[in-house]
Amino acid sequence: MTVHASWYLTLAAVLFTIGAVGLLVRRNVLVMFMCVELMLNAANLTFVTFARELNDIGGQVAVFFVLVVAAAEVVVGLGIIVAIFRRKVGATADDAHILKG
Amino acid sequence: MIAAASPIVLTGVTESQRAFPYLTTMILVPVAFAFATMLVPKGQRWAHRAMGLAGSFGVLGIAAAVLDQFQAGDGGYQMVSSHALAAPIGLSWSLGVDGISLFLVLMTAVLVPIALLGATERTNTKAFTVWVLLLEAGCIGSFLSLDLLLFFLFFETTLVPVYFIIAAWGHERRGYAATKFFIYTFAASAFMLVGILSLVFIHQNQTGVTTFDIRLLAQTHLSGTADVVLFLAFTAAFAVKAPIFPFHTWSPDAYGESPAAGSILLAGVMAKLGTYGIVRFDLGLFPHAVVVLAPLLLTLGVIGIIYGGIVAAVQKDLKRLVAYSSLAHLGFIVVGAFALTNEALSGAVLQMVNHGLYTAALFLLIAMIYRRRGTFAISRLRGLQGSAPVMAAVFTVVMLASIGVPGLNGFIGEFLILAGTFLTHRWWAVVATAGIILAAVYLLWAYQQVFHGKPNLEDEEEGFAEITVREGLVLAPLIVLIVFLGVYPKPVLDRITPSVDQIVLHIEHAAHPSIPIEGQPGTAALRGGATVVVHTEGTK
Amino acid sequence: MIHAAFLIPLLPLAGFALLAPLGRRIGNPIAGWIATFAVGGSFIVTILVFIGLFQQSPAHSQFTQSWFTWFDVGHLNVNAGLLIDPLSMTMATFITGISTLIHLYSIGYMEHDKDFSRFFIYLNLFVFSMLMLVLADNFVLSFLGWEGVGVCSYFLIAFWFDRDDAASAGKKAMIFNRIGDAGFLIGIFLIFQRTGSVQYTTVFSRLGHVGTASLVGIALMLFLGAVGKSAQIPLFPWLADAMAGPTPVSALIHAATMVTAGVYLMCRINPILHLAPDAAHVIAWIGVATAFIGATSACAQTDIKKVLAYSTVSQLGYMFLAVGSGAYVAAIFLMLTHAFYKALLFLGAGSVIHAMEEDQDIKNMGGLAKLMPITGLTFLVGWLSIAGVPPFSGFWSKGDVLENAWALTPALWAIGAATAFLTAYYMGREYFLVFLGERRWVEAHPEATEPGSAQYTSRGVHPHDASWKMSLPLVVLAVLALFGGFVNLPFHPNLVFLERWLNPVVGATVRQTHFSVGQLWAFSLADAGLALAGVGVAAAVWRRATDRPALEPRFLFMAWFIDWTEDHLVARTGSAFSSFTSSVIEARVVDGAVNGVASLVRGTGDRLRKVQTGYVRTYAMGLVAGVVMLVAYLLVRVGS
Amino acid sequence: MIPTSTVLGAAGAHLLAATGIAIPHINYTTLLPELILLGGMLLLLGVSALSPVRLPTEAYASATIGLGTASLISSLILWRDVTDRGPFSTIAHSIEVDGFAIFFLVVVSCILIVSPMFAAGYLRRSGIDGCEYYVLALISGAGAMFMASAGDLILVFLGLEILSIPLYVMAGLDHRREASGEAAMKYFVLGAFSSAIFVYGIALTYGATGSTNLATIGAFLAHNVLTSNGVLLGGLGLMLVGFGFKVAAVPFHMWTPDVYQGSPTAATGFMAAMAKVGGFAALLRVFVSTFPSLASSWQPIVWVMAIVTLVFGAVVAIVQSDAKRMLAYSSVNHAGFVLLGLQAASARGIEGSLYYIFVYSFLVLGSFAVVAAVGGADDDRHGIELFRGLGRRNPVLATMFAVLLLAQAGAPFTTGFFAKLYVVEAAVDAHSYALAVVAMGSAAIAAFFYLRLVFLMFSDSGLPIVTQQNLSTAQATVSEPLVELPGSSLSPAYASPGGGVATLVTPSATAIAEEILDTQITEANEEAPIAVSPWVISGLMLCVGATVVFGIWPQPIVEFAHQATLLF
Repeated sequence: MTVHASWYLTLAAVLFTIGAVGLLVRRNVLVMFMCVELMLNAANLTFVTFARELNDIGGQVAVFFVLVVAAAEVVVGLGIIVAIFRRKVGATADDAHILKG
Repeated sequence: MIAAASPIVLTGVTESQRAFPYLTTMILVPVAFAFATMLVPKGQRWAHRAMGLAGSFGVLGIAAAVLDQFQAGDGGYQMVSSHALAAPIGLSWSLGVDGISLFLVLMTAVLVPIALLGATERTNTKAFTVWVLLLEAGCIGSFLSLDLLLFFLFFETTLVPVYFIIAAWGHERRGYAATKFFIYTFAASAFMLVGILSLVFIHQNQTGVTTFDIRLLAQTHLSGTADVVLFLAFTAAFAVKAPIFPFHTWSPDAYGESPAAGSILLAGVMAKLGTYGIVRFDLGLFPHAVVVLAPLLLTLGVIGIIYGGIVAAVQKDLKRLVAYSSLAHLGFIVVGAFALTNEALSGAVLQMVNHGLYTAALFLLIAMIYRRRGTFAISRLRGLQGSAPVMAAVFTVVMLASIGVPGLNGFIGEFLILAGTFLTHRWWAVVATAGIILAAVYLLWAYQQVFHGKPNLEDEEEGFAEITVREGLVLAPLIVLIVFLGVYPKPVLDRITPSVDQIVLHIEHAAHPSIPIEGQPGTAALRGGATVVVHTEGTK
Repeated sequence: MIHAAFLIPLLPLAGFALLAPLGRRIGNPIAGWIATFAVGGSFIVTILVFIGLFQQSPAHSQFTQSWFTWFDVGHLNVNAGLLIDPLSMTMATFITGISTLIHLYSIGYMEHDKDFSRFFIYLNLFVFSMLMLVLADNFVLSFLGWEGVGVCSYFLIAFWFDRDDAASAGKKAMIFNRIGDAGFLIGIFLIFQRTGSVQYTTVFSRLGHVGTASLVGIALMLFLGAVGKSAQIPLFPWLADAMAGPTPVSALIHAATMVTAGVYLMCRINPILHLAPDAAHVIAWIGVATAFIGATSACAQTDIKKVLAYSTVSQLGYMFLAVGSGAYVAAIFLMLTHAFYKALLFLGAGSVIHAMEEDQDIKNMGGLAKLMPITGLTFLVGWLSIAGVPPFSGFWSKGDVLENAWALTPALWAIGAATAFLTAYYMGREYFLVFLGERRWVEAHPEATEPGSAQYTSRGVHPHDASWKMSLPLVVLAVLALFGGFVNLPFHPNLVFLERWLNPVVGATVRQTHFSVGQLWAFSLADAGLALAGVGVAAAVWRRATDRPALEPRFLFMAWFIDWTEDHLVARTGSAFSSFTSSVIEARVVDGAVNGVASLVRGTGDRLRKVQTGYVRTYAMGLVAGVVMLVAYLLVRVGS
Repeated sequence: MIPTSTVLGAAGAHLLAATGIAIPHINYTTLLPELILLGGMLLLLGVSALSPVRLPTEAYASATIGLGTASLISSLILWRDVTDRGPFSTIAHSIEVDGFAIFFLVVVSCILIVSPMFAAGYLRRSGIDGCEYYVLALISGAGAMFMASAGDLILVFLGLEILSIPLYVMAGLDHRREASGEAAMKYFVLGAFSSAIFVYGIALTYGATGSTNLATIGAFLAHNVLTSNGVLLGGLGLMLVGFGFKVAAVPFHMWTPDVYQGSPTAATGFMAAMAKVGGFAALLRVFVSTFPSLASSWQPIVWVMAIVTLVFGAVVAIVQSDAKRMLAYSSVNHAGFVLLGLQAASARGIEGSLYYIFVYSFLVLGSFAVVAAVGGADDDRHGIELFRGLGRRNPVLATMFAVLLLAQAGAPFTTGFFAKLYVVEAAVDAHSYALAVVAMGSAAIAAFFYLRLVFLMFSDSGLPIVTQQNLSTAQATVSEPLVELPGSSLSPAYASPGGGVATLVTPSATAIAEEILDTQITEANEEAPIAVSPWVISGLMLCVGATVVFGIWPQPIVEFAHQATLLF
């Protein structure tokens, strides 16, 4: 039995969904951010799969860009999260809701 | 497909041969003076007032020149001038004056200086003067625009000055009144904007020409529904602005809360933007819809006449009373506009001017009373005629003009409107005629409450100052005009009727293409069996 | 000569224009004299024009004098111009004449009034309007005069504006008139629609093309105007209240001139009435009914002027009876004589009131004849001529009317005759109560005679005849009332001057009554008999007594409760309705809708902002929800 | 035709064999604006790091303004080239140099010129006057430029991130304030989330069309009919979500009010302008120029989105009591208007959107600058009640704010009017009448809260009402500020602080203490005139000037937008 491309795509979709759901259900900002990373990687997987399908290098190149961007986001994100933690240890995303309405 | 963007073609409107651009100047002069006034340092009241008066009198001068240059008997637009402002949008600065706009412009030019002179505002005259001048520019611009978009631009412009005049110098509930006025009219004109644009694109699809020029748009062929929908879209804006029942509820608040000058310009000039729009655009652009929907508008007008009278009869506040009486008078104008006969339409146009004059005078007098007693409450005023007979006499004259007593200007307009309406829409005319009874009821009642009887004791020693010379001079031109237009309106009507005939012809031709364009207008089937010397009995 | 006609209305206008700004400065009594001379001048001009017209042959006795185009739109061409013909000149003559007398009288009557000059400003303006009404050559200009006299009567009734009853009466008069005016206007519109003109001559020449239905409509609409102006049923109550005005006003406006405008208008449109007999019948019946109701009401009044007011209503009813029965000459004839004796009676009443220090209750008078000989005597003449006692003027004119009524239907004659009897009776009642019998008032002490001072009235009064300014008009009018009837004597065709004179105007349409001499004598005897009977009864009843409750029922005192009914049915319900409209429909519905929309938007905003909980996951959820909906939609599209 | 990517692939394979990696030819002059910003950014960083003395924030501000001007000039030069030679692209078609892109380059440059003027004073007040703000601004400016000129979805994504990440930081710049941190956190988490969705959308699109290059995709769609375009539409939808998030279109707007309110006000103005500019640039280019063939699919979505955005923004803004939050919602409403242009999917629509964005940038920058000025030293006073009497305390500021607000309301003879007119014109042209009517209706609703602010600024500001009693009241208020002003809805304590003081001993002392504190603030606020630095004034001058001048004489900008669209 051969592993069909659609399997990868499906896997990617599942990963993406997991990430999205995780971001919705988790409270810890770090974990939420990890979920975002998961979604980004789902996108990467999709890219790669399609690149192979189309036998086109563009998709694989895209993955690098996405990874770079992800890295950049990590840097900034961690900085922000740290700033929040410094004010309140173990803060969760729900602790921040003074802005509303 | 982006590249296929169609460049906007400007309509080749003929540049007028006239050397001096009177109309453009008439709009720019008040603006210039407004900006000049801004430069005058604060605190110098006399300087601000002087600037304001200079500007408004300048406009009056130009208006007089326009009247002088105006060729009576020519129903078309005169002194036309037009330049592109924003080509891609299609906006162009094209102005022109005809018999319909001429006297509205003149009236504006007359009322603004009077409003400035009669203004009681002691505070921040600088801003006040600026706003009034800008308002004047806006109104005159609306009357003179031949470009729908330009008209809309000016039409909307007027909101801002009025908003500030009410909000800053108004009475207790000024915030509410100003906001209500602004939002209500602003929302209504939203429909007109969409209507304008739709009309332009329909015209564009037919001719490939993108223009807002009403002279070209008037030739657009509209399907029945489109015609009606666009008509309603336009009318929505005008109905609120005028106001026409039942879109009037902003007006009692706005008239009541705004300062004297504000009320004068609101009722005297701004209201005419609505009725003018009806005559110029509704009748000019949507002849079919007009014929179809005339009964609806006539009914609203008649309701306005009766309703305004009924409600005015129980007002406790002089200004609100005048507001509701204006509703009634504007009802007459609407009726005249949609009767679609030369008599009625000419009467309507004339009545716009008349109403402007006597309403302004009424508001001035009320402001004078207010200055002395600090109240508009009818119940707190009594027996003023004893101590101020001259003011009472002037008030009487104005009141009679507004009741429509012959010999004063109010009568001519109402008579023409009713007589003309009777020809085509008998029963509406009959009900409207009953409205003149109500006018007598509420105005005489108010007059009796305020001027007749014995003054209350506490007012007795307070006394009531007679009208001063300055106040008299402010009122004099209005009174003179009221009497003159009542006794000899012919010169005015001679200039109004040619333009009116064109509109009526336009509508008749659209309604019954069989009718040849030439020939005395107004004799057509629109009048039913009502032509001159009917040789057939048309009573049934 | 005739071309001077434009001066007739212009002189009073000039007087008005002069006094309006300067009257206060000119002051008392010069202002009064100026006004009087203005009107007197116009009287003289009228006479001259009259003579000028008289010399024309009857065929050419109609002139129009066009001044300028008032307004001309479409087919509506309205001139400012005069129509000089026997009818209008007859009216102009007696209007200017009587006005002159009453101006003169007023100089005396108003001499103590602080607003002396204002009074004459109004009077002059009134005369101008009245003359415009009768002289105008088209309906619209007549309407100008029509409304003008209405406005002036408003001014003059409410002349003493600090008196609430006067102010209200003025307003009431104006509004009642206004109702009629609406009818007048509609009539004009109908005329314009059917004939394409408002010029009297043109309109009448085009009547052939107009259907009967329209003509009836026109006639009735114009008659509605007349009903308002001439105080016919149901619009007469204002006239009684109008007595709150100064007495000269009552004499001039509410007896002699303005109230007869309706009759003039009906005579003016005689060609239309001629073609619309149904309308004529309506007019006749309304007229006779008004005559009867007015007369009966007059029987129970206690205010010296109210009696005269209702009597005026009744007499005007007679005139419409005449018009309705096609006897235009008789109508004009009665109008003339009535103008004489009613003005006389009012002026007499005026000097009585003057003498009684503004007390108008006839129950408090009595025995004045000896103290006020001139007034008493002239009042007597007035009474007898209104009663129709031969040979006083009333006898001839009223007889004329009744004959024509009989010619239409005897029923009308019967009611008219009854009214004639009542007329003699109630005027007799008034005369006896005022001038004869014992004195029911307190004699003032001669030392306290400063006019206007408080004790003056409290101490009582000392009746006396007034100055010559007030007496002269009485005498002149008395003479006219006595011999006025001779302008139209029935016995011989050569004696009916008025009829011959008016022939060019009404000849074509006037009803020709062919009574034998015997019948004429019978009518005359009947009239005389009724009149004398009335006098006799009055004498029998009121010679001694001052109070006869049985004969003064409240029902009649309240004038058949017509005013009361109208007040409750129309006025009160009307005001209730308008306060309801203003407080409920306007405030809650119309404005409520507007504010409702505003608060709806605000409420929506308040609800929507709850979505912004401030929790990141809510926002993320919103995002995801958006994604889901979007993708779902797209997939559906793909599927389809 | 052969997809470019395959060409590249082939070329790549060949060159790999020969020399190594294929370097597509790069025309650096066409990248000048971006390069200027990025280079200048590095320069600033270096200087601030190496300079022995702590440079004043004005120095950085002027540097940024200089850089902005430079990029503006270079953009205009590019404009000349494009008008001469027509649009072209570089770096293997991943950078499009056309009128459309340059229009946005100009707008971005303008924002970069104006915003430092507002920032400088503010940053010093809040003690965050390093080079950070300017550096971040320059980076995200560059990002916006990339988004505008991106010819490749990957580049769009990169631009988006380059634009966004600095904004996250900016939101949290004022680390001492809790709100700022929260704003940053929310913005970041949601931003990251949305870009993940976005990039997944790109992936799907790539899969469906076989390329990420817009031109290629366009050509591909033009020449092939997809049997089942589910994947493509899915990708399209997800990209729309990403853009929708950036431009704050409902329902992807939810971060906007919180972030706008929490961020330092100077940053708020900048991000409100910049994020929308970048987002709409890419949105318009991708959807209108690349996926016109699918318009029938995405137009309805945008239609709904526009209506919801218009209404939600206007309606919720009405009930806001915080000026920043209100402006945030109003900016949502503005986004709805721009969407009108997109929904029309026509040349006129693009013109309208361009013009609107241009106008909007100035309006929003100016408005938030005023809010910052009124906000006071600690930037925490944004209740609309605090604007009462601004007309007296600083007439110039109040007048300018009034102009900006009225322009946002769409008052005539301001750019705001023509902006609304332009997009509505486009909508009507596209026969979406309902949309046009709703848009104008929402404008009317929006007018309410703009006017309320205007009215507050000029009410009770030494303009006594003419009646006697009010006259006395007004005088009283001048002399004795503890009298309830007519119509003023201040706390009861304000009406009678004496009572408040008396009840200090009661259990709820703290609350009342706060009330009185609030009272004193308000009193101070009632009387104290507001000083504004010349920097801010000149910045406002620019904004208001642009608003009024181009409002009276719209021709140049309108023409610019028109040409820009023609040169697409």
